[in-house]
Amino acid sequence: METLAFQGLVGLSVAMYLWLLAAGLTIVFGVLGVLNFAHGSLFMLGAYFAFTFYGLWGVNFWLAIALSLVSVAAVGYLLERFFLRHIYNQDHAYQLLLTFGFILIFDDLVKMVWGGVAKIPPMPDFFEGTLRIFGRPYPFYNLFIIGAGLLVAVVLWLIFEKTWWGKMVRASASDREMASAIGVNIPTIFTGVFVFGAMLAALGGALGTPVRVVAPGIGSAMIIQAFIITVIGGLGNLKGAFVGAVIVGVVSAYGILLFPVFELFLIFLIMAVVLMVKPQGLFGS
Amino acid sequence: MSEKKKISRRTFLKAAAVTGIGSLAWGAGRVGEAQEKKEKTPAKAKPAKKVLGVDVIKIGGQGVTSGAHADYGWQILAGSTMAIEEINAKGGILGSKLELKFMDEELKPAVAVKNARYLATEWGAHYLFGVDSSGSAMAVGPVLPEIDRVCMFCHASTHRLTEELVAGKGIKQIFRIAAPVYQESILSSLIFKDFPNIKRWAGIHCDYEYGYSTWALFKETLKKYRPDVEFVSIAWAPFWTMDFSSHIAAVMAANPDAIHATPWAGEGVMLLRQALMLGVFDKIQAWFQCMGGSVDLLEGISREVEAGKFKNNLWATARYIHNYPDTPENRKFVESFRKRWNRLPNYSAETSYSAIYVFKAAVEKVRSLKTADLIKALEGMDLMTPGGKRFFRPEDHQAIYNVPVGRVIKDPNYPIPILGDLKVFPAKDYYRNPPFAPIKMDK
Amino acid sequence: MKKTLAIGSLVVFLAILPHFAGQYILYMTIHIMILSLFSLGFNLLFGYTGLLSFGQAGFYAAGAYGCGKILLAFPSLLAGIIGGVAVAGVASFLLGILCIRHTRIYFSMLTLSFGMMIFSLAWKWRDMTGGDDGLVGIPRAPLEIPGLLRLNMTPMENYYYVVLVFSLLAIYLFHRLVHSPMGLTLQGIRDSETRTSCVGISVRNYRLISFTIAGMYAGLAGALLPPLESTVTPPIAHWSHSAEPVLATLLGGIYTFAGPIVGAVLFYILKDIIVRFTEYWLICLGVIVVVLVLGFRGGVMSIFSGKGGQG
Amino acid sequence: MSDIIRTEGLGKYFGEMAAVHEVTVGLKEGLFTSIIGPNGAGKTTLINLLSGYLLPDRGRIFFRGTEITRMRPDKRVKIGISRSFQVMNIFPRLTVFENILLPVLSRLNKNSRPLASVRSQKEAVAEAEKTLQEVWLQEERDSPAGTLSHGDQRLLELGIAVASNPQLCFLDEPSSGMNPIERVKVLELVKKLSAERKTTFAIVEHDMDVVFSLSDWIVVMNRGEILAEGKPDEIRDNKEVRDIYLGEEI
Repeated sequence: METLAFQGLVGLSVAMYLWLLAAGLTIVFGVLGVLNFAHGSLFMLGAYFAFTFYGLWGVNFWLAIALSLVSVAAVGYLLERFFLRHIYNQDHAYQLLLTFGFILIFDDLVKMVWGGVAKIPPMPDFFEGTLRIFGRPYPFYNLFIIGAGLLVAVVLWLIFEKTWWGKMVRASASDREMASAIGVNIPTIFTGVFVFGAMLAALGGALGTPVRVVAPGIGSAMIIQAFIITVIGGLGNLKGAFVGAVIVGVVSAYGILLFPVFELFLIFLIMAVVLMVKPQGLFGS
Repeated sequence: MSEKKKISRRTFLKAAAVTGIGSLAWGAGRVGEAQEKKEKTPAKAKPAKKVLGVDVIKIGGQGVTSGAHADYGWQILAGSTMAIEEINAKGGILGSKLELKFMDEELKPAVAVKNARYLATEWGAHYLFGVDSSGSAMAVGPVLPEIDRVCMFCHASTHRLTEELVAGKGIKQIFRIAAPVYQESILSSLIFKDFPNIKRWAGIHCDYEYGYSTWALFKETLKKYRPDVEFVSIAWAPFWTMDFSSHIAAVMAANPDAIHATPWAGEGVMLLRQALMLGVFDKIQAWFQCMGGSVDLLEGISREVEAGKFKNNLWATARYIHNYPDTPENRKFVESFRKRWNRLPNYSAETSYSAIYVFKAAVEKVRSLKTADLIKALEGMDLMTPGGKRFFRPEDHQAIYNVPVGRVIKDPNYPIPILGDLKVFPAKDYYRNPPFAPIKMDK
Repeated sequence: MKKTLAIGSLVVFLAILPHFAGQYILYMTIHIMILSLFSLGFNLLFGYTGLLSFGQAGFYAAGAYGCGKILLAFPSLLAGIIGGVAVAGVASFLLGILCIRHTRIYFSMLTLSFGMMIFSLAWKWRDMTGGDDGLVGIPRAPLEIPGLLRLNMTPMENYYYVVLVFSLLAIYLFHRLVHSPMGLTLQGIRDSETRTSCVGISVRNYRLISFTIAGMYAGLAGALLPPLESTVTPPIAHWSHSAEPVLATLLGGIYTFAGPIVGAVLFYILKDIIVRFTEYWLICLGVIVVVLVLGFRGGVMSIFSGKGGQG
Repeated sequence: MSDIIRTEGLGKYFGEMAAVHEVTVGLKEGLFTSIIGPNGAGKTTLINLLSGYLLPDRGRIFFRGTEITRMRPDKRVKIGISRSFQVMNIFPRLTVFENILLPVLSRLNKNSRPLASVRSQKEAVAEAEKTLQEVWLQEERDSPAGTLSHGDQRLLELGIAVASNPQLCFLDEPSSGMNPIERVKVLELVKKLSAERKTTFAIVEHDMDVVFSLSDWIVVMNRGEILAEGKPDEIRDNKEVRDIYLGEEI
């Protein structure tokens, strides 16, 4: 019993990275209607920037994360402003293809800049150590990650429910014409939302740096999982993305413990079943 | 030459990016020529050229140069490039210069086969080498007879390559200079059979043939010597595992005394660091990281080793480690490699460096580039290499040489950790011998 | 008239190619033909029926593994290829029943997940598939029709002709299909699902037919692979392989008959040339893709023929 | 004169809103029927229910006495019910001719042929050509439907609807977005077609002059229910109808 509980808790910490990745993906889809294949690459860039500031230049951990968010935000801005903007009214095949092109580009760019060797910066001292939970040592850092994930969830909820900007965004998500009719500047909103999503991805990547591997291709390795999550939860649905991430993270954790052979299979099975039973996702309307 | 030495890895890759790997080797050839004029080539080199009937001997290599494992391909490229520069500087082989073309196998068998075909039938390579992934090796092997080339495998380690394809199917064009999975599985069991307190083993292994065969062989052999040990749990990690916490937690749930693990490259580093976070090293008596002796991995855990976080319980091996054997050949190799690329060589650098010299020896022996002759020359050849004396077993074309197992420790003479407290076993004692019985893999 | 002349000369060119081209050129041409069939089938779903599938590699793999298994058990080229197509056909029909109930992004995601399930099956069902080492040592069996003929396939040019014949046949049939009443019906579904059902056509049935045929083309492409490579491995079932026909098709042009074929040729030649000269081939490919999407959305064919008709 | 189609207590509800409620009505064979009523009266929903585009929440539908309440739209076309759409719904990438040809092929059950060439379908082609002329689009024969003018697209919409040679055909505002002259022309065309093809037409139309001049029978809807039905003069004199069309001169 304790074993299962502990395993679940570990899976939960894994799920939080997925949540941060999926959140941006689903917001961008919900508002811009673009399924951003390159979203994982922004996650990767977040990791690389955080590594550079914190691991290479020894900037303070928190500052490094902030800086990496800003840097990726800039990348996201350029991406939206000069490329994505031109294909909003195109078939989603073209949107997928364009962003797929950027996966290839970013994967090679980081290799040119940072080389092929996997990077892992040191763990900040204040995160060292473990806490005994269910009679077993559980890393502080994982607790921190879970906390961060939950915090982001709350903040997002506040932003979209309580702030003026959030309302504007929701309006333009539900009905562009209507929104622009009541004077919402759609292009600005779109750019804003995309940059925002990029920063969420970057946050996920940056928070992973002390414990995970920073290497070319980590983004494209995770994007499919993020797709699965957003589909399970309902495309464009934040609550769904959170639940979906938790499901995927925890289920695969148990998969590894209980039936290791089918772990890979499992997640896709879940997605297929959800799609067939409730194509709009668990929380989709 | 001197300015050539200073070229850093990055600029080297940039050059490669712009002008293509081939041209780099061409550059190397030029350097060679320059050298040649200085120390005026031995007179017999000129007529010798006729022996081979070519001015340039073309050598085609491949490895992973994209994605998370890109450093392995780079090491193969670096090792072979250095060997070719040296040989060309001394006038080439029987007066013919060497030219290298290197391609990305992407860890995709189909791509590896395409590369092999291109290098052999289009670009005109006389000799093939490299290949990182086992799947790619198993795919390239059967094609070699059709394209009529020898391929010297420098990393791919599945036992099936030599046991099934060479000894079984009789594909004579396959040779392997690197130690196969016997290294991580059988050798480790020979070491750990002598740890009476370690009774409960767990595994965290790659979710592909490499992991399966390593774990199976390890269990099979250890059980022979130690009927009392149990294998209490196993977690399989597919390529691109982004987080090992779940795997570690899963196996630790069974309170093992020791853990046997295969994930390599960046994934290996991540695995070890997350194991530290989860306090694994406070509970277990030993952790065997199969390819933990690889330079990129040692670089990755340098800090933790220095801080003694592994409590001296981290064991590892590799297909070559830079501090063994303590021979002039090896010292010279490591030194010039560090000069040339200002990094330490990992095993694929040594195996591919030696792969070129093995080829040189074979050609000089039979004074021919014909595949059939090369096979004759290579079968049963033994040669001194940085990794020690290598003997190519005629039955399965597997190179026999010793690589020790050791604890990962810090040594003031090296910038990164090394393997110390080395346990050396004669290779013939832990290599499987023909005729081969298939390994049963229950997973 | 001009068209037929061009096609004729192209066929003649392909027919005499082995007499002056080297091994590798033949090998590449075979691969190009395989990708063409793969993309053609994909475009029946995408360009003609309006469904973007991300799981075609699954059916490609079904064909490849099917053919490989048969050849290992019983060395007859025809049996292998036809068997492979059959396996893929059954698979695509059964999964099609589940997939065609959805459209747009949901269809794409559903096909993605089924494709990846086939991938993990190929990876995990090791007794059957050989795991990630794959099926090894598949013979390039002779083409044999008992009592009629027996062609040795060992020399590559012989196999090249087999692939050429299969490809030309498949392309011809495809041409007939898309210019037939059924082809028109599929295009109707693509243009307006509701309208199609309101002129008396069962949309789902035709989607299923389209999905199955596309699967069989993918299967044929896959089945032609093992005799060439003598190996079949899981990566051919991976979603990144499903992306190849998408790239090729958009490269060549969706709404033109020849688009996917032209795209396949370009895709292969481009990649093959790029990888020869730089290890940074990903970025080059990426830039090309971006430029194409932003620049020539009609694909290369649209540069020749202004209008994006059905060719 | 018998009902060609008949409903019993038909109802369709979107949440609280009753788009169609307790509708029991019959359309007489051979009568040119107009369905009128203010916006949101449920005219289009009724057509969607009768054509099978929507399934009702309540009630039953009979076509020539046999129940078709839950029959799929494509099946209904096969038994002789077709329709046009208020919001333009044609095949934009197909040529005008192909737009017409598709329903014809479908009616002749020839659209499932995988290998025969379209041109070889002599019967279907001839019929499609004829229909093309009936709706005055022969000049546009080979241009992609998406490129037609609004008026022509309306005509095409009509052409597609009649091409499957229905016994009963619903036209949802066939003249929407047209100027008065075009409108009269189109509706006279419809009337002509109904005479030639022995098709019973039921149209939704807003232009009251046209409606009252052309219709044999008028059904008035309001708030999802049938308010009245009858001959044009009867409707003209109907008090309630006047009330809901308050101000409008009818």
